[in-house]
Amino acid sequence: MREDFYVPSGCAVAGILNQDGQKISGENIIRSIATMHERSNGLGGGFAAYRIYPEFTELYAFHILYDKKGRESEVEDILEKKFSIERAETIPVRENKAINDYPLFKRYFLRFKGEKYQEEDEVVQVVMDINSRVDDVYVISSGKNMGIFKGIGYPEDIGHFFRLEEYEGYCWIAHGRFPTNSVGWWGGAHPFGLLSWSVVHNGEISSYGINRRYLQNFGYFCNLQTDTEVIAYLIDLLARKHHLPIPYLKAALASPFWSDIEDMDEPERSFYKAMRITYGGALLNGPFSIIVGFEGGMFGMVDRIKLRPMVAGWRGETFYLASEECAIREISPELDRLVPFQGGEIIWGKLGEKVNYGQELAFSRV
Amino acid sequence: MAKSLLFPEFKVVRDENRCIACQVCVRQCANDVHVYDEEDDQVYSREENCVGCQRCVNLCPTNALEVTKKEVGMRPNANWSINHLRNLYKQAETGGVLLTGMGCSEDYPIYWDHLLLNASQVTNPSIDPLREPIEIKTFLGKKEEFLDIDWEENSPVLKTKLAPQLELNIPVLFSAMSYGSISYNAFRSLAEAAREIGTFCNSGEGGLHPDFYSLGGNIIVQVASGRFGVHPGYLRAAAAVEIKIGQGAKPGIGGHLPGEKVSLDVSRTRKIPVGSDAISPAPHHDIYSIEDLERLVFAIKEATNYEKPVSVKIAAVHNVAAIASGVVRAGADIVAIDGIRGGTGAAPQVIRDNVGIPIELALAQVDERLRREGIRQQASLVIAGGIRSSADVIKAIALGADAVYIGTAALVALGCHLCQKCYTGKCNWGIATQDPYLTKRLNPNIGKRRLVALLHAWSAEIKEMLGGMGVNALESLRGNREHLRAVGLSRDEREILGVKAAGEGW
Amino acid sequence: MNDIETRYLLVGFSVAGWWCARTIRERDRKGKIVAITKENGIYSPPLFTYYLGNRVSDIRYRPEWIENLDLDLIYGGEAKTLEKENNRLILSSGESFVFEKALIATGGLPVAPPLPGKELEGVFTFTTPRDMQKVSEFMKHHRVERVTILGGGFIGLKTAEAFIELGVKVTLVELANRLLQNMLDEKSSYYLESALNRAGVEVIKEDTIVEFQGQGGKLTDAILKSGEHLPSDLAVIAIGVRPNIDWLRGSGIEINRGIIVDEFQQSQRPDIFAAGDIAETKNLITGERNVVAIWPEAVKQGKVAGENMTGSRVSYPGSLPVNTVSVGEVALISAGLVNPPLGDFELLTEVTNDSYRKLVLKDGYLVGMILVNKIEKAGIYINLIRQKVKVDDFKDRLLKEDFGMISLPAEYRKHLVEGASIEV
Amino acid sequence: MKKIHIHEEYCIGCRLCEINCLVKHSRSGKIVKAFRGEEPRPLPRVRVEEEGYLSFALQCRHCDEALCLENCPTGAMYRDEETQAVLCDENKCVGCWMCIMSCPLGVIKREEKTKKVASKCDLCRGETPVCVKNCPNEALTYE
Repeated sequence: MREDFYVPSGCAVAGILNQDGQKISGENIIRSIATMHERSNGLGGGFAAYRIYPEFTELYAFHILYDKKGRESEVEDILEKKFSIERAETIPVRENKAINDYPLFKRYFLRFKGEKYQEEDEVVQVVMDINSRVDDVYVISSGKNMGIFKGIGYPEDIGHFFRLEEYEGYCWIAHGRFPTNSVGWWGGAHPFGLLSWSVVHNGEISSYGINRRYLQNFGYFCNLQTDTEVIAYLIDLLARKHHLPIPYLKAALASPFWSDIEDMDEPERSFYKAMRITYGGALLNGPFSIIVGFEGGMFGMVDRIKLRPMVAGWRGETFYLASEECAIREISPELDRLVPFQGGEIIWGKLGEKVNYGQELAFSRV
Repeated sequence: MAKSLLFPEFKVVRDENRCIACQVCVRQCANDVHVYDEEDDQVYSREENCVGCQRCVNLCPTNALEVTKKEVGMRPNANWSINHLRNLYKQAETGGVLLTGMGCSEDYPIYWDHLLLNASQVTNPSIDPLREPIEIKTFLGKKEEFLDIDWEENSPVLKTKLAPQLELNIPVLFSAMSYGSISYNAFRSLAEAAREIGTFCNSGEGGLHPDFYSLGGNIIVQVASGRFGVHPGYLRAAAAVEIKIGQGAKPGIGGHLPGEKVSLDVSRTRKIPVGSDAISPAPHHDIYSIEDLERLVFAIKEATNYEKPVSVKIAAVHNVAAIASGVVRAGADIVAIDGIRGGTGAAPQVIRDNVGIPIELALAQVDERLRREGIRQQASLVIAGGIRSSADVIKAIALGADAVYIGTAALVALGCHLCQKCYTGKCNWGIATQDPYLTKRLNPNIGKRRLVALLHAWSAEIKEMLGGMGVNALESLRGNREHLRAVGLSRDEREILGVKAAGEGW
Repeated sequence: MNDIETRYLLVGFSVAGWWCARTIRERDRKGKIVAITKENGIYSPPLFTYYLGNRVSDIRYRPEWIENLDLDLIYGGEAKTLEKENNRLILSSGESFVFEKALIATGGLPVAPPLPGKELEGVFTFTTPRDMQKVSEFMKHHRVERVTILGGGFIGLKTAEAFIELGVKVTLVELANRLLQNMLDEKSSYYLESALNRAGVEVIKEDTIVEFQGQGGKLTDAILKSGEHLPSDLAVIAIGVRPNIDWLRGSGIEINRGIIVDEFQQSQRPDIFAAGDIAETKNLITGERNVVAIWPEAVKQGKVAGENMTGSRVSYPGSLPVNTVSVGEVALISAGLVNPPLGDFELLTEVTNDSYRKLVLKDGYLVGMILVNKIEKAGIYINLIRQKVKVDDFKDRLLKEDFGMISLPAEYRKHLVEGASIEV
Repeated sequence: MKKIHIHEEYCIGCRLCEINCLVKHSRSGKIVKAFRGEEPRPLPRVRVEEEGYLSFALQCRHCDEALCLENCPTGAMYRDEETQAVLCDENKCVGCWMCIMSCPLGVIKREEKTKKVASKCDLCRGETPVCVKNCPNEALTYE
């Protein structure tokens, strides 16, 4: 049943990034996403937090969801092929009346012991193995010094359930879900993660079928049957493996129209033309606005003709993204700047860089 | 001489109250069906000659004519159909292989008609092509896995040299139809329409008439087993080169252009003597294996300085997926697959109607196989064989095709009435003939206009359907079988097509 | 009286003058044109017989166009003297004109031999509107049942045509042994003659009228050389016309049968041109100089003269005699050399019981033609003659039923069909 | 001035131009009637010429320098002001056949009985000529 699971969502998204690296309590992001309560329906909420495990910065923090108990050993055998498990623990939760029936969440702090030169590919491989080979078990986050917390319920309830007010990170992204075609399930909630990527997504990817088959060419297999998953993998493929700088992800994921490309000057024209010819299968179609977190920053992107809402705001060194302005004003009533997204636009912020207010698209490496 | 047992296939009904004996029908029928009797000032019919091409019906100024199927008053027999009987009589008289034209007309399942498209509701807005751009531009050719880009500038600079691409404004090309099998005017109509629309036509194995070199930028030239009219200039004149291995209408069979169709011009174009039959061998006698194919592919790439995509056209046969994979690995930039309903100017009827598999199944299998092998990027997939409408086109794209070839559909736009007599060279519509009296009947200005109109209509419909699915770029539908659902198909067929049953959600 | 000055002076204003004026106006919108005619209007001579035969009621030529031509028209003016030294013309009325360029197109005069009794009432010539008026006046006041026409030439036949229409008994007297000997061969003359007979015309050949007799000054009989008496209520002397050139003696203009002009219709006095029935031109085929007094040549010559008077240089290819006559239901058209002298001429003929066609070829070119009844393609043949198109390659098709444009050389055909105009 | 252009390479020799011209200039204007009812059968003013596989429809070219008009002694032949067509005024025509004699294309026909010019293309008096309108292959165009 779960294999045929696909959840196009309405949803709310929000994100906070302090570009100076100041820690922010989870309480803020919970308040922010909670203001958009109406955009979710209690069938899913989740969060991704960065640099929340300062004592394990060198280790991979795997958050693993056990929908059925008693699969630990099977999973740990797979883990130990590539890692030494430095620490394994159940993720502390606090039951509340909204959330009382829930699966087991464990987190493992892992030291990689495989081939260094292809470390990340091997980590990805482990994630793919567990997700595809072990029934009812899912790696929900697999990056260093970050973690994803998600489940069935309104995001604020999920947040408190995972006691996020007790965590501090310089970057948070959150998701409140409104699944339309099916009951939510814990694994299907957002964010989706791979390595340190985390993605929350409001929308429906009508190109899902081809994006998924396109990814097969590169060894990505989608088991969670959701469009958010393909977004995460596409970003990993383009940004990590093909070294595409964040600002230029749009050249593939939300590429300009041919007519706009024709109007460009060289060398842009041949760049965008070649990108579109080459990455046709990676083009994300249909309505979406997404927020992507990663080690070192955060960006938001909307589809080519902006069929879903998203705004970006700045206050001092803090960069905000949300489906609705209110979610930002809730935690930062005063803003230096607030801009709505244009179709196909990417707005990003990076740790250690001064805020760009979404203005220039000057190249810089991730 | 023994009386023939053949019965007329068609009935010519002439309304005497309307007939004015103007003899337009007499003058227009190349089969001498209509005869004018001066004495009675009346026109009579020889029905046995009628092929049902409807030319006379179309031109009769008083609508006095009707050509209908002639009922044969024999006891109905489920096993011994009229067609079987007719063929038996014919063969008992001629002792020969029965020839025919056009594509398979047997009643095999047409999977396009069992595939339904998706549309957006609520959760995902459909897009209005009148207000938002919907893009159907298509590039054919090998695609890179990733690009080498110089990021050091303040704007990225592309370093990878892309493999040669064909740029199409609509994912529809005109199938290989040689000058010889079709008339000069028919070919001109296709070539000029291709140029105006921004797509391509295909020379077939007939060489390229000097007049068409100027249109070479929109022509794919074929290298077939007969090698007719193949020379370096021919290859260089074209936008791409296609090696023809097989044809859906006659897999495993060579080509045969009857001498009657080899006029002076045709002979010049094909570089063969006037009036001599043009016979293409069944196989290329320099291709007995996949590695031989690779040789030819690269020989052509060398000859064209690696500036033109090389396509390889094969017929859809049982093992097509594996064969296609081999073709891709042999270096083809484009794989063209022609299904059992693919057309022809002349083929043995028994082959046309009994050999090969439907293109839908072949396409689904080839696309899936290439993806599983991770080589789908390395070649574009163009399919042919019985594409009848924009719906067929978009379904083919969703199944995984990059573009489709249309042959019969284009000829119908030019006036073809599917009489299946192409091989006689007596096409009353001036399409499949070289008889100067008949070829005049196709005015290429009209032909071009009609083809342009047809493809214009199709691209509008394709955009409507895409918009309905909430997709504003064709590449997002290509191979996206989530947008297809099957009705009335067995589980096996659905699995082969890789399409869920109608009613199943995501 | 002081001179009237004009840029263009047209002396005589029938068809040649008319088309000359029109051509001048196309080239020169402003230049003053004075046109002088001795008539009191502008007439179309071929209509006289049709008027007589009640086929038309108006004999004026394209009156609707006259004002567009913007002319100073002088009616009833008779040219008397053209000064030898100056470009000055004087009328018998004494009016005088000084011109830059002049066209002389005073046409022809009927040839009227000094026959006894020709002054009798009822004896006419038939070339001018006045003749026509007189005849029809006469017809109004007298019963005319028997008409005798002297001359089986073109005018004679046209006149006969008219009287036939009126249902009058016509006798035609021709000195030669056949009718229209210049424009027909024997066979076609025969067709014509039998058509006339069928129409009730009596044709007397190899004879002529030597005297007219009458009572009380009115015609009663025409007496033939053979002695035969032809009772006649009316007689027409129609043995031809000659160029009206007498008044030009002493003008220094070179005259032979008519005014001698070069291919530009220019007399040897450079400012003076001539066209129509008075001009002596080269024959298109034979190259002989003669006066071809027919409408189509008058138009062409008038136009060529007009062109050249306005300073362009357009030449006249040469005259081609063409004629058409119809009697009853028989229609004849002839052109060019129809009775070739012995020598290397090739004749193509087709004879049926109601039609006759004859083409004359020389060195592969068409030089003459006679059509009886099947006349639709006359224009094609005549144009082949005019344009000197070699017909050798398709001469076997010339007389075929389906002969037409399609039988002609492609370039020539397409030039005719698509070409903006057919050059004259 | 708009002219009828002849594209012989596309003429298919069907003669629909003749048929439609005949009907257009018939008394009834109805095709079956024109062919079966009207005596004498009206004449088409366009003629299809054929030789081998070559064929084309030919009708009056309405020449700029129209010899038929120049040589018409009665003024029956005239040029229509707005269509620029060369037309024949039947009331003025006396049947002298000067026009037939002058037409280098031989496209003027005569009516023996009434001694009038019987058929001469009138460009359908301004509307798109029916020979053009009904040519199935655009071998005749009007531009």
